[in-house]
Amino acid sequence: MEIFQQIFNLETFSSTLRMAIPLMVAAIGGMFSERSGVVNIALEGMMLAGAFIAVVVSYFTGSAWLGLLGAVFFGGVFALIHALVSIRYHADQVVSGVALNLLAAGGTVFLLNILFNTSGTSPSVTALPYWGPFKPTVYLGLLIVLISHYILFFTPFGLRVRAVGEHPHAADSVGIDVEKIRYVCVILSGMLAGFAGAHLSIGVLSVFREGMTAGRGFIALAALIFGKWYPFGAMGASLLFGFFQAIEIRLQGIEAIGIPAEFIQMIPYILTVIALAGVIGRATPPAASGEPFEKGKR
Amino acid sequence: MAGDMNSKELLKEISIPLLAILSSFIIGTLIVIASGYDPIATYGALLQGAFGGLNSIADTLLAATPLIFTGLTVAFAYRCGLFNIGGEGQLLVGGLTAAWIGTFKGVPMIIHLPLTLLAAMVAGALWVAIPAILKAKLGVHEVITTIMFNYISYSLVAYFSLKVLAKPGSIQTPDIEPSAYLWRFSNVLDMYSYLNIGFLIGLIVLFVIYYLLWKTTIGYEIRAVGISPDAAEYGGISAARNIILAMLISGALAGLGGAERAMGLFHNYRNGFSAEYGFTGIAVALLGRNHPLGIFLAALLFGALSNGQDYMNMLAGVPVDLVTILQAVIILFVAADLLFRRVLALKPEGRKGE
Amino acid sequence: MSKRNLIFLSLILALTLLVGCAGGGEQPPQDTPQEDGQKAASDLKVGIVLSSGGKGDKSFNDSSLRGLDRAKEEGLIAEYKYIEPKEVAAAEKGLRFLAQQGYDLVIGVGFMQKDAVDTVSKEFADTKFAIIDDVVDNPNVASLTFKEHEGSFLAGALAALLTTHEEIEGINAEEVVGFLGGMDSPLIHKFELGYTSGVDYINETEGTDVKVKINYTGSDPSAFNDPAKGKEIALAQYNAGADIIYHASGGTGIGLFEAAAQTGNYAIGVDSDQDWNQPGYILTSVLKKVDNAVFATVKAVKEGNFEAGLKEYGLEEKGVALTPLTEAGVTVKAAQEAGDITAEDVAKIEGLKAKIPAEIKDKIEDIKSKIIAGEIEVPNYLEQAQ
Amino acid sequence: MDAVLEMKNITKEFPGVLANDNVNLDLRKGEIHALVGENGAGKSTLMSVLFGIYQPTKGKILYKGEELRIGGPNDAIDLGIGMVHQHFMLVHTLTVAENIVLGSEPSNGRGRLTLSKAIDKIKSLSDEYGLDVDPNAKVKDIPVGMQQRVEILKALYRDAEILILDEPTAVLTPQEVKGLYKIMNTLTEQGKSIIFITHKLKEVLTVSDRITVLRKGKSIGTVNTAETSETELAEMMVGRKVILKVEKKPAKFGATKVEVKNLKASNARGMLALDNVSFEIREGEILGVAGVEGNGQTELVEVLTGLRAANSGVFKLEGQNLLNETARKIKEAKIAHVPEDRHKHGLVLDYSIEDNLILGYHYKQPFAKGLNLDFNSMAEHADRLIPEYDIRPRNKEILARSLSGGNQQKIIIAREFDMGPEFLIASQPTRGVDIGAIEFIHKRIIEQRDQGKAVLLVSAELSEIMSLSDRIAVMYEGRIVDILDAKEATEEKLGLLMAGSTIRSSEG
Repeated sequence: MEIFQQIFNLETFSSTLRMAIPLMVAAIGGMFSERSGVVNIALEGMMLAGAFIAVVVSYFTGSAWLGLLGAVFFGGVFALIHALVSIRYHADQVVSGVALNLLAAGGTVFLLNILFNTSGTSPSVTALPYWGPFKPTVYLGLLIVLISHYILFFTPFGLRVRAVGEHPHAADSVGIDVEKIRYVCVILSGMLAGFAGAHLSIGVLSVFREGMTAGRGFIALAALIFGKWYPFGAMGASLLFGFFQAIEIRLQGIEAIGIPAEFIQMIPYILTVIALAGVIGRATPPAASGEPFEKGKR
Repeated sequence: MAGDMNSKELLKEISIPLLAILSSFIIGTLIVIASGYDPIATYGALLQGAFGGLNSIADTLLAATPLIFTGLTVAFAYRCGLFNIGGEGQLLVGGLTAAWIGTFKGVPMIIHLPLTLLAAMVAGALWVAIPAILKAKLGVHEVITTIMFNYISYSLVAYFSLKVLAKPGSIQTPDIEPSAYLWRFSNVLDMYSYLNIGFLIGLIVLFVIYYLLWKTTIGYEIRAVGISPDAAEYGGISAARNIILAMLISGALAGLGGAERAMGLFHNYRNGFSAEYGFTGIAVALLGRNHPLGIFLAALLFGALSNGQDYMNMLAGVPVDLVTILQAVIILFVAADLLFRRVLALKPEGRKGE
Repeated sequence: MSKRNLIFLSLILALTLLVGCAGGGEQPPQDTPQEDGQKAASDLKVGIVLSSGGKGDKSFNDSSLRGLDRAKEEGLIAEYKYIEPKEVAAAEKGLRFLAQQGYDLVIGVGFMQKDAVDTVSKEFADTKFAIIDDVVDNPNVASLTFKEHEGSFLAGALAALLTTHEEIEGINAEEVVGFLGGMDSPLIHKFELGYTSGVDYINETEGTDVKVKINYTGSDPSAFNDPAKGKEIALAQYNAGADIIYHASGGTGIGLFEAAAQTGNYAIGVDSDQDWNQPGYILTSVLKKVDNAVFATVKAVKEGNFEAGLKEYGLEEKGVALTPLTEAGVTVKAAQEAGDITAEDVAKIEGLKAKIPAEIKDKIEDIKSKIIAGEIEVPNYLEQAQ
Repeated sequence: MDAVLEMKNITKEFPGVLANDNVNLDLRKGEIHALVGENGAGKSTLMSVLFGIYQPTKGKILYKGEELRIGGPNDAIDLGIGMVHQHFMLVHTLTVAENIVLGSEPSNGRGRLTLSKAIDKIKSLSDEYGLDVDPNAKVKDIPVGMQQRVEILKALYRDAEILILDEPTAVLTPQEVKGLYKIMNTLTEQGKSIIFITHKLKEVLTVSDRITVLRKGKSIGTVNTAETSETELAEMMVGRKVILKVEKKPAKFGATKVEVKNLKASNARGMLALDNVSFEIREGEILGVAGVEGNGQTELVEVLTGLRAANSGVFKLEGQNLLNETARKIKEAKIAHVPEDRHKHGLVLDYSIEDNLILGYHYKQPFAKGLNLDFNSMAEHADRLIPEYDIRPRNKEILARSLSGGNQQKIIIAREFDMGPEFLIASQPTRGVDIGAIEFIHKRIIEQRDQGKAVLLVSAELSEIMSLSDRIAVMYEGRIVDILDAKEATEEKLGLLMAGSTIRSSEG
């Protein structure tokens, strides 16, 4: 019983929420991208870039809010590369994603060297202030989920996004600019991933550390799939994965449980594979995701 | 090598990667200048590190060796219409397996060496088996599942290497037995490099894969499935069977890459075992146009870059991450080859449709 | 070329410039010498190959470099060269490069370089080598290791003593302290065992029942680079009743300090003086005086009395130590002089130290001298494991 | 002349292809104007130009006498031009109403999508034109005929004055076709104008007012429907006299060769697609299978060729049980298969002609020795078949992708016929093939029959079925509703059967 209380208490749930937020927001970003038909495995890199820019802007301006804005803005700029390469130049979207992850990993450390003359950790910067028990990014992150759901299902833009990702030629035939919708969505995904990165670097913490996203972009991708490309689905999956991370910490050292931490760390990935295999209701991606759109071809 | 390619097409094929490499180096130069370094010294050091002497050249080949395997990993699956992005995990699992089997004592080399190589291949193949089966039987997209398996492997390999196999007080597994060593060239040549016959195995595998893909019925079937699974089914070729086969071979190649690191370079499994070879393999395959010859050249290029980067850092003081940036930009340019095709007014590659 | 193609290229170029301008006119990026071969033959040439965290890790890489800086200041050497390898295999290349370039003393930082130092030192019998944190048994290698367990023991004793002092703000009723490890690996277990032994010692001598919460961040090197998770772990431990957490987790520990500041609890730093990371929340840091060891080695080479073999730096040798419990340490003061931190911050640091009851400070001194005298035997995880 | 729309001297050139060459078309208010031509005659290109998807290389478009430039689908829609594509442009996961409003979504002042008014408008339009569409249903859940009406509604919702219908009857039963005609007439009565694209001459003669014929990118002429005939149109389309009859000798039937009994199978979505299908084919007999597409023909062929598993039933060739055998085993039993979709099946488009000529036989003698391909015998094989089946160009190294449809089909015919089949399954063997190749293919099929082989011919072209078959089976909703002797079959009879109205069911 005591063990139970150690694992499940209020703090566990606020910890879950804090850990889930970056996954959630990045997953929502991925959702916009994939719903419009562009696979985005560069969430990790976009988050990392966002985390870095947030710290840099906060360092030079002294304002964490500007840091957050900078991360969102630069996340969008960074995603624009993915958009150009994969939408305009019909590149393989997975390859482009791999390249962007590499670019973010190399670029941030290179710039750490150039800007701060260090390889590992940036100087401490002004972080976002607390609003009650949490940082603003937590509330904003939850708000983003709500707004995204509204946009996707209750606005003309959302309808167009869903149409473009399922059947771009149908959208094209009624005069929708497929490429424009995709550009907007991919850039949006970068902005949201940038936000998620900023949450880590100047929300949870106040520094940038080399590789500090530590695979969260890929867990976000898993959450997106596990949530079947729905905003609330992604939110639920993120909370679930965040919860696993929270209890993994709490299970450590409780001898009675005896599960090595490594095996708990695998759970989100295994669950995602199971979800894809259809054991708990098949996860089916938008029909046209991954396919470059070529006008006139079908 | 490719019989069905005339010289004009060949020129077109190689012009895009060359342009991509050139453009990337131009961008690299701009970065170097803007960061306040001397580009001539930078690239000079890079070149010296990569090719300045027997030892450097051997080190470049050593760095290229795992990329040959992981490049083939990606390319072989790609020829069957699959994107195996899990080469990293397969290499780690294969490498750990080789490092474990290699420690078996008292086995004569003639058995031990091939057994260890084989075990690594089997491990790599097994690690991709679930994504392969899910793809073949349920159509689950292999990109996501192989990414997920990468992350599963990181935890699993960490657990087994550190908590099960590692020698006490150490974060590496015990050294393998000499009977499982891949023979090193430094045994007869006066150099430091750990270049070993793993490189030659790589060359042989390049040829074997080429032969398999273009000269045998297995390759005929795998490529047919890659181009058109429906047409293949029509022709009595089981798409599911070939997808699984191609994925298993692909995973085995990655496992072999891990074996070379364990048996030739490190003689054990340790932290930092793979310098993201699996991901660089994607770039190598892409740049090499998924053709064994192209992969060989691309692996040499990336090997030279990753070998030369240390000298670039040591001599010119430029952070090694510049090379990571260069690699990313090369991939972006090769992937966005339409850019160059438009600039050069070449016709785009026929994809699907009419 | 169409307009949009141009946009693509210019975007890439713009990013390039962004990368560049950001660094553009600032200080010359590296303070290492270019190889010009013009130096006087008598000049001692020292080179060092850092561990993977690189320069600016606020940990033992920086500490090693501080040792070399000191050697420079004191005129032992004119310059030194440092190398940051990215891959495991690159360290050996760096060591060999330095040896080939005729460096007199080549230092490898970190136990990951054990094999590399072993190999290269055999190749260059006339060059002197040093390895930090591991042992290489060659006639031209000095092995500089540290008794981290002794320092950690003191940290454990301090934490266990302090956690019972409820009257101090930030100390709760529960007798629980915490340990945050980075990668789940033997070296970190050495810190952990030293720390828990210190707690056990206090429990025995004082009759208390202090418990230790132990967490590791992960099982691969990225566990040293995940401050976000570090913070969550720390918050979880504080929530579970811990009020003082000691860490050995590299960059992940930054998260611990932020958690301490957020909850108003306390942390203990590691390797370097981390007291000023979150002024007023870090009680002390377990120093690993790599700088001293490096400096001493350089000095020995310069003076011609370099000795190969194992040199263990413990409390006795001042190779490990706590930062002062009474005032800000030298590093903090230096940082204040350099303008990195304000006088206010220093006041906070010293204010916290003033809260530690004098009797505890005395007990720590006492334990320290007992360890040095051999009256207290601190268990070494690595020796136990082997 | 009350022309709403005139396209004058439209020329559209793609790299290496002149798709439209000085084409003229004028559309009057309230008329149904048919645009006919063979595949590749340039009908789709012309309509894409009209719809703003392509810009013409030369020529101009006048709308109500005013010259203008149609820059994209939006411009066309704004002008009141609506297009119903052959492959419906509907997003299956969305509802009917969402599909209809897509691209011109109604919203309240604060950016919220408001469908209620749109749904009212859709309902009233649906009533006005007798379209009978449920705006709240998801597209994936409604039948094909209704999907087409959704497409028409999409145009009407945008106040289209001109409707382009691209091959609208291909997916419909004869009865549904009649319903469509009625809708088309209602539309024109209300003052809408319709461009009706097809290659089926009978339909054209039934429903249109005027007809424009395209051939090889050129407009051959425009005629009044009342003043023309099928033969004249066919000549205009093809450019020479067309023999619509196929020469064939009287049949000499032998023993029963193929036996299919109580075959049941599901389609890709798991629904029953074959329901107790039974038939026999004798030596020297062609059994034609007629039916509207999507009534189980595809699944039948797939089951018989090993591409789809049957749930139950019997399939025997010369007594050998072949049900649910692999495609390879079935090929080994000497069953040849000309697939309905040569791009999807039949050919590996990025393989050379030479490689394609061994597809399915690549693994055994003489093309393989062990695991190795035997390049010499592959070359010999190709060098023999290419002239024999008149595959152009005569270069075995060329990729199948770069060949014309007719020549691609000849690769398949060559490969499948050359293996000496006992049972030939030909599905839509002449779809998208030019007239010359059609004659060639028909001759080859008859040749097989005359050699005493069994032939199963599936085709959507009733004329093809009627001229080639000895007996005709009609499929409807997965069942064979009746098997007629070809001599007794008339188009009317077949049409009724294709709509599912058997004598039995009309009784019941």
